[in-house]
Amino acid sequence: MLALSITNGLVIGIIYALTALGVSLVVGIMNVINFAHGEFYILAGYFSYLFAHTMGLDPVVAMVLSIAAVFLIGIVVEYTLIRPTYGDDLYSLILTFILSIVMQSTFLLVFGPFPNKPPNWVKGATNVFGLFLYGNQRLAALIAGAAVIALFFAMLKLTWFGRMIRATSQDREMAELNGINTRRLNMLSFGMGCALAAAAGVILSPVFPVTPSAGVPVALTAFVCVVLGGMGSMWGCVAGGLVLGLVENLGAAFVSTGYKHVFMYLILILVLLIRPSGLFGRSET
Amino acid sequence: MDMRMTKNRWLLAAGLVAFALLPWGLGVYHQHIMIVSLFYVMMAASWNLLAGYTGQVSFGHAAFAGIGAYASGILAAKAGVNPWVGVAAGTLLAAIFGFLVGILCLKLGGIYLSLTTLGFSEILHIIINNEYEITRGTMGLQVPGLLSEYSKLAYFYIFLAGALLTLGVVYRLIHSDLGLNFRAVQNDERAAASLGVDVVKVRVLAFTVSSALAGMAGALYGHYLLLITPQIPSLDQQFLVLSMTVIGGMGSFVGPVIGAFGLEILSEYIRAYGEYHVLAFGLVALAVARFAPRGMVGIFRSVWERRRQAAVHPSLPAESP
Amino acid sequence: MDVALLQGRGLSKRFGGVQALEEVDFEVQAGTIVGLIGPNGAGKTTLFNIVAGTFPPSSGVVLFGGRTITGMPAFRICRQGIARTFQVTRPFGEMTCLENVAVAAVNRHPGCPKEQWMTLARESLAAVGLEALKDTAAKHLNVVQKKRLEIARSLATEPTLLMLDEVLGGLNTQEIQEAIGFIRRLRDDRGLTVFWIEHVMGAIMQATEKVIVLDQGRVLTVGPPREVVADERVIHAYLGD
Amino acid sequence: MKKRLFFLSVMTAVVGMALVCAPVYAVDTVKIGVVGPRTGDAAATGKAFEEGIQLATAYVNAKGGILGKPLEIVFEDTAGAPDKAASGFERLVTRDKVAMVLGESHSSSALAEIEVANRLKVPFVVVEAWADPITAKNYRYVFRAGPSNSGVVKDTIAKWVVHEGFKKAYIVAENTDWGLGIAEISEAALKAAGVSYASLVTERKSQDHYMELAKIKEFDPDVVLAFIYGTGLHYFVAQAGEVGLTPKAVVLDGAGPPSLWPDFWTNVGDYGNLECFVSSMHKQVELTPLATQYREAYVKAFGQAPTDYKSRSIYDAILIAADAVNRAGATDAEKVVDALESTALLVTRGTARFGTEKGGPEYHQWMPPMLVIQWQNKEQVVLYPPEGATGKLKR
Repeated sequence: MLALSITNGLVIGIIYALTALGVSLVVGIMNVINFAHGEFYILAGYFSYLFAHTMGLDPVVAMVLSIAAVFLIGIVVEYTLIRPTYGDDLYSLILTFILSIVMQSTFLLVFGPFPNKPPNWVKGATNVFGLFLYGNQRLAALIAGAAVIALFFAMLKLTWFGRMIRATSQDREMAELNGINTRRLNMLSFGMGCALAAAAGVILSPVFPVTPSAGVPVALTAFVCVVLGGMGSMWGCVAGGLVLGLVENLGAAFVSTGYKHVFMYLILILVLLIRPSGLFGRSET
Repeated sequence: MDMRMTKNRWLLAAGLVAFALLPWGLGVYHQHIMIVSLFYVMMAASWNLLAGYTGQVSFGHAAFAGIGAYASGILAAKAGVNPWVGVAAGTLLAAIFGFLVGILCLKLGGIYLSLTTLGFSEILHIIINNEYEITRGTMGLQVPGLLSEYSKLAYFYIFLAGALLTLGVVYRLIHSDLGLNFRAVQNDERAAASLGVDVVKVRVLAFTVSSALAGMAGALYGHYLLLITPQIPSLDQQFLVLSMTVIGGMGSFVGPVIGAFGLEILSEYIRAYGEYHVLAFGLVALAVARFAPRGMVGIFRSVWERRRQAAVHPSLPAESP
Repeated sequence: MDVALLQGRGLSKRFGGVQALEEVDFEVQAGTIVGLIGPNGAGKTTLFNIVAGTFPPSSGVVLFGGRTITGMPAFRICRQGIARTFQVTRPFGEMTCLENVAVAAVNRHPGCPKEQWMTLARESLAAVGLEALKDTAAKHLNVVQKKRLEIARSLATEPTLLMLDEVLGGLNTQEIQEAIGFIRRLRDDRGLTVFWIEHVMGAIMQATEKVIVLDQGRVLTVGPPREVVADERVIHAYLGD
Repeated sequence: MKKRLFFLSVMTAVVGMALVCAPVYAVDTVKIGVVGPRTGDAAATGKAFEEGIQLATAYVNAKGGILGKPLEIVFEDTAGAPDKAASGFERLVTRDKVAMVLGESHSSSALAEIEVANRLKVPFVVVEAWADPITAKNYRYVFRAGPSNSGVVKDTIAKWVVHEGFKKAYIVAENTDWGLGIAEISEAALKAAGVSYASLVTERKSQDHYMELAKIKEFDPDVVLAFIYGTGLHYFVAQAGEVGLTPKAVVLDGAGPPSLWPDFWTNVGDYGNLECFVSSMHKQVELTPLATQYREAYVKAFGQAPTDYKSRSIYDAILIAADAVNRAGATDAEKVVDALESTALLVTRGTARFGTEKGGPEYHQWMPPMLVIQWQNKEQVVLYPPEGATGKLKR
């Protein structure tokens, strides 16, 4: 039981981290919380279903296409909705919240209330260390999730775009003084944030099929990860994801299955009380 | 100026009397719509106090209504407490929770409030579902009415009183010294702090009052529906309240009133289109928030101002909301 | 002699990897006008922000009237009697000029009758010559008017120490003279102490009794304006090599 | 400008009032209301109801309608939310002036609606809301032509568990009133039958059931009674297969329809094989000629065999309602209730008769027979009751 809950905690944690990275990126660069983050995740799941299942494309091609499509949609959303509100946190919160409801009801109209599931990449289950059976698709999701996270960090470290992101999330004014075009950076990072949500969506939808309203818990967990890890801190948010995954699964295994999701909020409240800047956040601006 | 003031006052009084007499000429169905609209007036006006006047977005306003409703409902249904006492207790409990959530996250700034209230509303949902022996979960808690005899007309007046009380509290607050502080914090919190405004205190106060008003609205609503369900503290409900305020006009006194009546009555008509109606609301709210962030009131006002500027008098007296 | 009204001891501030202030000591004597100058990025505004409580110093203390105010929140420091203006003005755009000033006045006299603080607000607005615009929304003002509004707001907090951050920017020669006269009168008539960041050197020369020069986060020199301007290190810091 | 603004607002008010007061110029019909979720998580049920309504209206009107007038159904959305359900119900009565109301698939909504029905004195026939108190409250105007929790557990699930000779059972309940309520009844029934059992509660919104499944596996049951409605069941079945709980243990879907939803097989893959579920419909088990007639009409109208049995449940209810009003000779509520009490009508699921003995949930209740069906290579095989069985349990 312990081994299973730790393994499952890590798998779920990596997935949480992947979802939360997009939120963290957008918060760090634009100081905007995207309440529709979960809906972009779901959107990617639907795209992937549409491309792979309905149009019969190869699952990998379908996944890449879905991420690209969501990236473009993210850029359009930034351009039309977020940009005009820039500097007014209040309106970006309200706009993305309304956007999330609009997207949910659109999903319901287009795809109906039933869950939609892109095809599995692999079948069956593996006996892990001779201790327990574990779904192969989940193991595949773990590997894919970890790979995307690694790729993202490599991009942060190695590319020009990554350096701009790190500079801007450290000190916006300095970055502007140094001639970084923050407008274009905002647009790209918002698109990137959505693309990260999409990556999580396409990786996870074969495990957890998407429904119109399934994005809400996804986004909530991502927000908790981000606050837990410290707003804008990328490593913090990965750590936050892992902590959440473990806490939830250990809690479900040894305390209560019905209150599984309350544990994460309890941790959140504790962190806010004791260390408001998050586990890995910088303590002041 | 004074003449106009008194004239306005008379007009307001006459309008109120006319409104108060309206349900006598309406059937049961339309009386119901009026009552629900008045509930939303309470919700939207109190949410507006927070979002429109101090610039913080709470996504837990419906949750606080839920706290009020469940507290009052459980007291009445399980302990036999008089529903009116229950309403008072529900209001108080919502205020206490508002205060605690406020001091937990308001010193950290606006985004934290939005996230924490969202989490708060989620926790509340899980608790309501899990503690079904007390709350009856999604089945809903059957509660007694406020009066021994069920009468739509009586409920209309109770809700009218509740709405007037809410609007009165909001009006008093924004027209007091505190109102100045509220607006200063919304405009520029750093400048406000440099002028001696205790930003955290102002926010916690606004959040506490706003939560208490939501608690009262929720408690009254529960005793009107006679059934308290997790629908009261749901995100859908939150969305509706937010849309009403945004479409009516955030940061204006009458905006939420217009929004609440407008959307509730509209939703009765487009109900037939079922699934399209949430989408339609969402799109309208999105368009308004994007292109007319001051809502319907803002649109009317800019038309009004343009007309005045075209008129002979160039001076522009301050518009009081 | 008397203890300085405002004192900083060993103030340091570090942002991430940048050392904005390092071991800064300074004094502002009561009833004087003290200038704070230095090239761009010298840490002048950072020092103001620390005194005003926008953020705490990484180390060091600030004393006001002999008592420590280090790390106090901004609103409490204001209530101690320190008022400041912002380099980039921060008016409450959606509120009228009178309301802008009233915010300051009402927090100076909490719980007092409206008449009392409204009078204070009106007087403060009149002192900077904005009474005609009292009902105009602050966002409609031009830059110079916004700076005046900020001073009016500061005065309405009835401060003992007024901290001005580049209030002369955008004024012509005649207006600068008027402004200097105005600031001197604040000191002479109201007994205010003024701590003043300014780039217009002429004004500093004319109005101040003492000048503190910052460069790269450190105090370069302190002294009467004439001596300071003649100091080679100061010329060097401003003009470079 | 001001004039135009004034004119505009007056126009709005006038149009608004006109809409409010507009008399309905329509053919003289007998109106019956239907309540059900057309939006929200259970919108699938609304779709099933719509199909049933279409077929039943055609059937009734082909036979001459009600009281010589055509039948008209007004379908009100509840969104699956009790408060919307209650106000929707009230709207049907006060605005549309319906003679009676049928439908509902959420116990929570039904419990809110029966209060309104009782207050407004309108006959209400509940179709697919299973909570016992709906009829146990013994309201004069409330009937149920469909299963109740205790009926399904006592008559079908518990008997089936004994019939198959299962020794150990595990009960998994979603944390809703329905899940927790039916789990409680099941525990009592299993205890009475001498079957050893354990149970746990799972969160309805949860997508990940690994930890719950690990606990269940430790108990090593023969059968898992899963009271999870909707998508959650699909996740549960798929993950039960992944962790190797099935096929050693058999999973019974206690809610029924989720196992019949179109995407069941895409979601659960091969792990859906050998899953069992409770249903009232199976194409080879047609207890009455009307059932066959219904299926043929369905295929004709929609081009495929019916999947969700809830379309047939509402169909039956409409037939029962039409029959009662015709026998009452008027739409008067008291007469209709009396007529309903003496119903003995052959519908698709058997002969509908409402209990009249007060005191328990059997009052005003007709419990249609339910089947336990197992998916065997994507074919539905009826396991229980024995008289309708088309095959044997496979493990």
